[in-house]
Amino acid sequence: MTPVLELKGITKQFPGVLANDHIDLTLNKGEILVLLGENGAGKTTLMNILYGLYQPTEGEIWVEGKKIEVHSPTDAINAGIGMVHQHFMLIPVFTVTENVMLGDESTKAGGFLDPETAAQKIRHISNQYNLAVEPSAYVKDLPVGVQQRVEIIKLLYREADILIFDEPTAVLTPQEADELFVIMRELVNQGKSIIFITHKLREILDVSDRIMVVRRGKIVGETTPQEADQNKLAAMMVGREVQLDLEKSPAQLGETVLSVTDLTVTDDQKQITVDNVSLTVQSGEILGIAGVQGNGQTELVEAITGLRNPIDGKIEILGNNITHATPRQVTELGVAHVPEDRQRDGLVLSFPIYENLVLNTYYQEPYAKGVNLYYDRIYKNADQLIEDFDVRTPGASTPVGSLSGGNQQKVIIARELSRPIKFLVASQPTRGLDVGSIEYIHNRIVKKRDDGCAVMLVSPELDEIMKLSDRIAVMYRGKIIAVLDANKVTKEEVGLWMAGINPNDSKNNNRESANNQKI
Amino acid sequence: MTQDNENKHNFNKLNHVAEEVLADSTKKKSIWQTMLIPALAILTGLILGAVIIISTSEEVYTGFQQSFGAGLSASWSAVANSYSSLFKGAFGDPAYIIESLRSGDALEIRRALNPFLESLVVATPYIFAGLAVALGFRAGLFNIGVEGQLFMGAIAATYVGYSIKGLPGFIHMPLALLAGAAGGAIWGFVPGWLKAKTGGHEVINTIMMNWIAFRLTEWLLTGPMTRPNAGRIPVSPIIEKSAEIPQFFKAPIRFHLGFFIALAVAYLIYWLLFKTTWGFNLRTVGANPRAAKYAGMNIARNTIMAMTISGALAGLAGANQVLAINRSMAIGLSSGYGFDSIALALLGNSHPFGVILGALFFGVLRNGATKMMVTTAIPIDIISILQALILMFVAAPAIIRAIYRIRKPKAGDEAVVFAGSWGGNK
Amino acid sequence: QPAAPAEQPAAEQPAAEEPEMKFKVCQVTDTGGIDDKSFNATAWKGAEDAVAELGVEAKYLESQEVADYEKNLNAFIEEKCDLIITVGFLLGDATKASAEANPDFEYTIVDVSYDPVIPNVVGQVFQTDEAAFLAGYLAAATTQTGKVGTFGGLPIPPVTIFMDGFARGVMYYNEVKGTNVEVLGWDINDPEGGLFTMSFDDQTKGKEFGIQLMDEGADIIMPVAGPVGLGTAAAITERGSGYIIGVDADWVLTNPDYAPIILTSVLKKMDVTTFNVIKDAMEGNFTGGITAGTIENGGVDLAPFHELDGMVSDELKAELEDVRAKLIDGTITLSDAFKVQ
Amino acid sequence: MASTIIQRKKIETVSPTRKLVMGIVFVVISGLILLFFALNSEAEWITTFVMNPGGLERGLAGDWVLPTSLTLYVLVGLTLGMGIYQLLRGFGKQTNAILGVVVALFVFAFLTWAAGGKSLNLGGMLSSAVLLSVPITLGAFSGVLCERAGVVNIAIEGMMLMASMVGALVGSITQSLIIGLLASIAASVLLALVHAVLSIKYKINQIISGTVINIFSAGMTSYISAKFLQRYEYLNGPPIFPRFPIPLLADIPIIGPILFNQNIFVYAMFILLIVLQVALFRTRWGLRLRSVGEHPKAADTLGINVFRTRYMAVLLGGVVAGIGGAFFTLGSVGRFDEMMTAGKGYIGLAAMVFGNWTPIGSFGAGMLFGFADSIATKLSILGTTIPPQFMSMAPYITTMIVLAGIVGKGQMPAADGEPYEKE
Ligand SMILES: Nc1ncnc2c1ncn2[C@@H]1O[C@H](COP(=O)(O)OP(=O)(O)OP(=O)(O)O)[C@@H](O)[C@H]1O
Ligand SMILES: Nc1ncnc2c1ncn2[C@@H]1O[C@H](COP(=O)(O)OP(=O)(O)OP(=O)(O)O)[C@@H](O)[C@H]1O
Ligand SMILES: [Mg+2]
Ligand SMILES: [Mg+2]
Repeated sequence: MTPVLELKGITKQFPGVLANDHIDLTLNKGEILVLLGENGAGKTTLMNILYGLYQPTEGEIWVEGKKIEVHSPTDAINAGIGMVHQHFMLIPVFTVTENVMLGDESTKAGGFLDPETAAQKIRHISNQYNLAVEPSAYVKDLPVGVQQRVEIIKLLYREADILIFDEPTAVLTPQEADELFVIMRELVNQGKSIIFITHKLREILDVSDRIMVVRRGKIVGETTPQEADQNKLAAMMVGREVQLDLEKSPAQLGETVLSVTDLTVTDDQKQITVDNVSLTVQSGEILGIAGVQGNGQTELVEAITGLRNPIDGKIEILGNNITHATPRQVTELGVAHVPEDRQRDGLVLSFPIYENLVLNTYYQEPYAKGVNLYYDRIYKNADQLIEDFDVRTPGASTPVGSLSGGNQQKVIIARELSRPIKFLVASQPTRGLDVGSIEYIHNRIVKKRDDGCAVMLVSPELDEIMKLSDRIAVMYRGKIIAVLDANKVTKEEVGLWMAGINPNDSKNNNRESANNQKI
Repeated sequence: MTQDNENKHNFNKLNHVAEEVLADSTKKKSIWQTMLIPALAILTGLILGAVIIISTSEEVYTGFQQSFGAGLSASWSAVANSYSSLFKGAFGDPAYIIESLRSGDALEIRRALNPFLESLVVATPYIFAGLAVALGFRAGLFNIGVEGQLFMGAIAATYVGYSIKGLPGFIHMPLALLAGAAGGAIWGFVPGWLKAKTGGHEVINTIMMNWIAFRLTEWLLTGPMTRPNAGRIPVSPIIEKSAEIPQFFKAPIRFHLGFFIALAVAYLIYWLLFKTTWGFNLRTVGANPRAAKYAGMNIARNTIMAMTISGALAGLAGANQVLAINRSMAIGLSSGYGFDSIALALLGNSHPFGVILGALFFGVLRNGATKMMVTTAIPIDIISILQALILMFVAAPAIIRAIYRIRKPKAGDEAVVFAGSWGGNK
Repeated sequence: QPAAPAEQPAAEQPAAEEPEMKFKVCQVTDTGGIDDKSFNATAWKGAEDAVAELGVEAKYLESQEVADYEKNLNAFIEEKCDLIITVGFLLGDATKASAEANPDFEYTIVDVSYDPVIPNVVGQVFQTDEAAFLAGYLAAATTQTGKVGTFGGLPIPPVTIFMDGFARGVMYYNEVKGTNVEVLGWDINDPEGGLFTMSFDDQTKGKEFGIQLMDEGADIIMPVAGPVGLGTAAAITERGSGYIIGVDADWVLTNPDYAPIILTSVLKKMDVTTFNVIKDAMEGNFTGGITAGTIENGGVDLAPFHELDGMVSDELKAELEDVRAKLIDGTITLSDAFKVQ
Repeated sequence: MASTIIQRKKIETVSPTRKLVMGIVFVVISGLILLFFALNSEAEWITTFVMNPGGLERGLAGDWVLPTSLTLYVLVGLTLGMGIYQLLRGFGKQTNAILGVVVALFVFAFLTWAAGGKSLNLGGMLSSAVLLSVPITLGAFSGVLCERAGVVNIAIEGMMLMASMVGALVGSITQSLIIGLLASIAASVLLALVHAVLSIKYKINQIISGTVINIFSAGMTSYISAKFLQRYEYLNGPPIFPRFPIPLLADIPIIGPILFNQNIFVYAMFILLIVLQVALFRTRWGLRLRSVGEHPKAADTLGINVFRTRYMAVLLGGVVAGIGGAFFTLGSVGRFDEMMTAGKGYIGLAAMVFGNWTPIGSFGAGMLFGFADSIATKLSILGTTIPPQFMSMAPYITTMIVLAGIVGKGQMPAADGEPYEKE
């Protein structure tokens, strides 16, 4: 049987980066092929080539035994290829129907749009594959999970047979992910073939028929879920044995550093996204805030760090009421903040490293006196921190924008952790980083905790939360619905909590101690 | 990867040391590089300008009607005449200078040396106005309102210049200059405040403020500020002698202290932007307002401050013209400094020193154009065309690189164009 | 003039360098530019006439801003011009300064008179309201609707003097004939008011003003705003009724396209006075002071009616002659505010 | 799978302060009418509003003859009533519309008072307003086309200026209206192409690219004008598009003369208004164009050629700006003069922002500017005591106030001004 898809010798050279290096890949009809690889391995690049967004430097694409030229997404769509992108490709101010039919519109005579016909077709697809969505809703009003369904409907609407899912589970709860896997199975059963990209080891074993591992632009191995386990996959992916667990001593609890009482915060659209939340963090512990993205974590962090004004409630740090304090007042109390989006919030990409390293302390001694900045001291500081935090850069005056993601994050970590701090708020500190960088940053955070700093870690990555936290607070629809002892709770239970389900209700076991609502 | 990184790391360490040692030489290289594109842009602009001069010259067409050779030589002479008179008008005629020095006649010498000094005089308002736009760019703001701010600055300086009498010069002149700065500052403050508090586009608002300023000055000059006993001509009273910015030489040389004030202000702005916490604030807000907020900076205050100071600089441009040269305010104060200075700030990469170079260049161009118009009757508007072409090439270095086959520099080496997009970053 | 170094032989065109030194006349315009269809252009016409008739050489420099005035004057000093012409009240200060600094040069300035006179400057001033008075009388006699209109570019004396004279002419007609012709756009009792486009180049404004004045019933309009008035002419042509009165030059000659609607023009003969000053200077008869154009000496006047001559009855022509005589002998007096001498 | 649909609570949208402030604004306006106009008018004054623009024979209507002070007191009552209702109950979502009505009543009161004891040609004023709004509205349409596709275009001023010059030049040489108009459009499209190449291909900052074109156009048109147009009259005397009454429609009283007895530029404005509004929001073409301005990458993944779409939008914007530019010379005065667009392109941009990036909104804003302009002229003719300079400031100040948010924040295309990087 001819494979539905064959990639032969695909090579992609970016200026300075060989993203794909002679990649060969085959996809058979009715299978789910997983592409596994760490960040920057070249998975998205390969798929973008297949989908016509990038042109390969070398290589051929064969579909159903015929060589095809893919110069644009149109060519790919015509060849029956569809892709759910790593970052959603939806237009928020358009309706679901408009988003779905864009590029393949139903029209009446004269080019006038015919949304009714398209909506009809969408409803049909929704029913067939169990993808509930309202065609006339505006995408900006939909939660991410539903947005993802819209993305999938977009492919089915175009009758794609080869479906590419690029990290579709990043924004889903484990339960939602499981539901997605059911849908994927359903699709495969109906004759579609799927390439599924992820670097979450757990998912792979659940869903895949075959696994290909990509490292630094090359296919380095192929296996099946039957032959592999998590440790083996991790080793293939990184190219060495990895320590998936972290050595960590028990927490030495001290004074209460952060105390949040009945906090209510709204987002930019004036909708309540943090709803009557209370919690505390003590020195010497890491409180992990678990939850699917978009459940109010961002606004909670912003409120605590002074970036957003709460509408109700109270926040205290070391006994100081900072409910309506400015970011600077919060920083000066000894709070460090690793923001969730480093490029947007944490760095000025066009500035050199040395300026970024004093972004929030530039006005203090020794860097400044009055209005005068002492650049010699700022340089010296930069040299020191580049050394201490192993930032890989040609020099301190390199613009931060030309560093790799991991090194950009190290600049932030260096800036925040090098200060004498009492409280660290770390939001997704390892987002988009490879295993090496993750290890490094995790160690740094734990070290801070051991030095007596209070840490609040916000992450949608359950693994990260489980690995670092002493206590875990689960955030769901703006509320803290559970505070759990990290040593006594399983991943699955936290996953259920993240989906808003109380595992004790169904199992009715003796874990209520973990579920004491002391918050 | 780790292996690779290890090597890279060691190499980088070496590099770092080398960088420390050779800090100066690397800097020199990058200055060279930043100068290359503008230099080629100017060259290309002048070449295209020549094409326009040739293709709109009647002599060239009559030349080509006679014979191809006559056409070519007419083309050559059209361009050569234009640019050589441009040069003479801007820097002086070497033969005339020698002759005048030989004659020893003081007035002749002054006349011969005047062109170059006059270029500096013309450059002076460009320095102020260019700084105004550049400071805005650095703060992520697009100040198209320099023209109106300049008018308000001139009006305020004029008022202080003529209405206060009996002050000694060393008080009156600085006071009038300050008034000019204040006049412009108010006109910058309003759109700055609107931007900070309501998010109104500073681009639209500054354009609106320009029109309001023009109408307001017209009204003031025909009404409250009109020169007494002169009919209702839209001219203000002449400022007091004590308010004048002194000129250094006798007529016709108008070279004046304002030029050095402009240089000093440029240095001050450089210091503010790059050597103070205040400038750090402002640049951060301009480059990434979200990061600025994260770092505890007050975006609204910085936006307002930046627009106010930008307005003040523009106001100084107007005050300079009144106090040093015109000595009274009239309609027709500016030939469009506010708009030209946008081009200029970009040419100077929004750096105060770049602005000075750009202003000198514009001063030379515009001053030389007068001579060009006298000798060749080429309309002075050719200058705007040149400015536009040069700005285009500076802003799109890819075109220059394509023309001259220069290789693309490494990422990060390329000068970042400092300009906000529509309505800046919010 | 020092010869250029002979580095570019190709540049030396035979026509460029002439052996004999011509008398050099140099004009500095105000910011309106040489083509302002108004005083810059009219004065320049005087210079061009001198080129044609007297064989002088004429150059001009356009000023783009106030600071250019002095600079351009200096450029002409450097050019060693024999006579420097400046135009407009805005150049008043700069011309004075330049003339005082360069007593060996000769100047003439349009629309400005210095008191006390500067020995090397001839100020050309014009009692334009006298001619505009005639135009107002004519308009009042010709209107069908009983309303006439005027507007200016900016509320400045060289402009408002036209409007004031025009309005007084209409009032005089009313007085004599017992009619009630109305003037829109200028009230002789309110010299602070008046209708102005605030621009000497926005012709669409001129059209808009024309339309609105016609909508309010005016059928004869005198725009005093340089080329802006051509917008008004376009509006009148489009509507197909009504007439325009030109200013400064004879518009039938400068804008022949609009001849069918140009009733007359209020002439302010800057070209003639400029020409005369050039001639005097060339012949060595230059004396500083003031030359005033009046209805009496023909420096201001009403243009011929050209195509529309048939519209003006002989009777009316006689009345106009009578009014002219009364203006000359002082029976009719105009506003003191606009007295030029 | 419905488990993660997050139902968010909405905070009340119409803020009570806004309700209060608006109520006070209405009452204050009512007070102003009373104080400045009603109490300032003589009892026997009669205001006559002539409803026919001059020079027309079709669609004539009778004059409106109103007793001045009675009318004013009625207006005081109306506005006061609306203020009180707003304070007590509130108009809710209709508040902005009511604000518009109250301001309109204020303007009407002003006119009634200013024309007290005299007559005022209201029909002519409105007809003029329509004409004056043409270049502003066309400029705004050009902006809408470009910006909906994600390209900021502040070069509209320059494009209109160049178009008006070329229209005059070619129109004069050929003495043909159509060729002149086509030449105008071609010139503007050429500049649009430059803007497109610079901002789409070379990805330079779009405001800078626009500034380049504006400076270039100002220089080039003045240069050509000084060198040729002003020297040779035959190069600067194009014909003008005549008034063209639309059969039947032109005979409707009041509306006919104002809207349907104009020249083709006015009709072009109306046609473009309808065509653009429908095309942008009801057709495949418009959906694709808007998608490119909102999220170019998403459009790209669906096979829409982002670059081509943007080029097309900018070039079409050039066509519209070209028509707007031709209006100055071929549709209005039949002659080119330096800088004759006098900033209309910039005001067009303001109208576009004001009109929330929609054709219909831009048209409304353009009309407002035109109306402000024509009212200023009218009042100077009637001889009010307000200096004309202040009257001409009114639209600029209005724009600033509107942008400051009285009417609420607009919805700018999300990717407006951002170059699209394909790789
Ligand atoms: N447009 C581009 N220009 C230059 N380099 C690029 C570009 N896109 C990707 N790269 C580089 O190519 C490499 C592969 O990137 P790619 O996005 O394919 O990785 P990935 O495997 O999808 O990673 P992730 O898991 O983070 O999504 C990286 O080093 C990346 O920095
Ligand atoms: N879009 C891009 N355009 C140009 N260069 C890029 C782009 N993305 C990444 N790079 C460059 O490619 C290199 C690798 O980037 P990338 O972020 O993939 O690094 P990485 O291998 O993932 O490193 P780290 O582990 O530190 O994240 C860096 O030098 C970066 O500057
Ligand atoms: Mg990827
Ligand atoms: Mg990376």
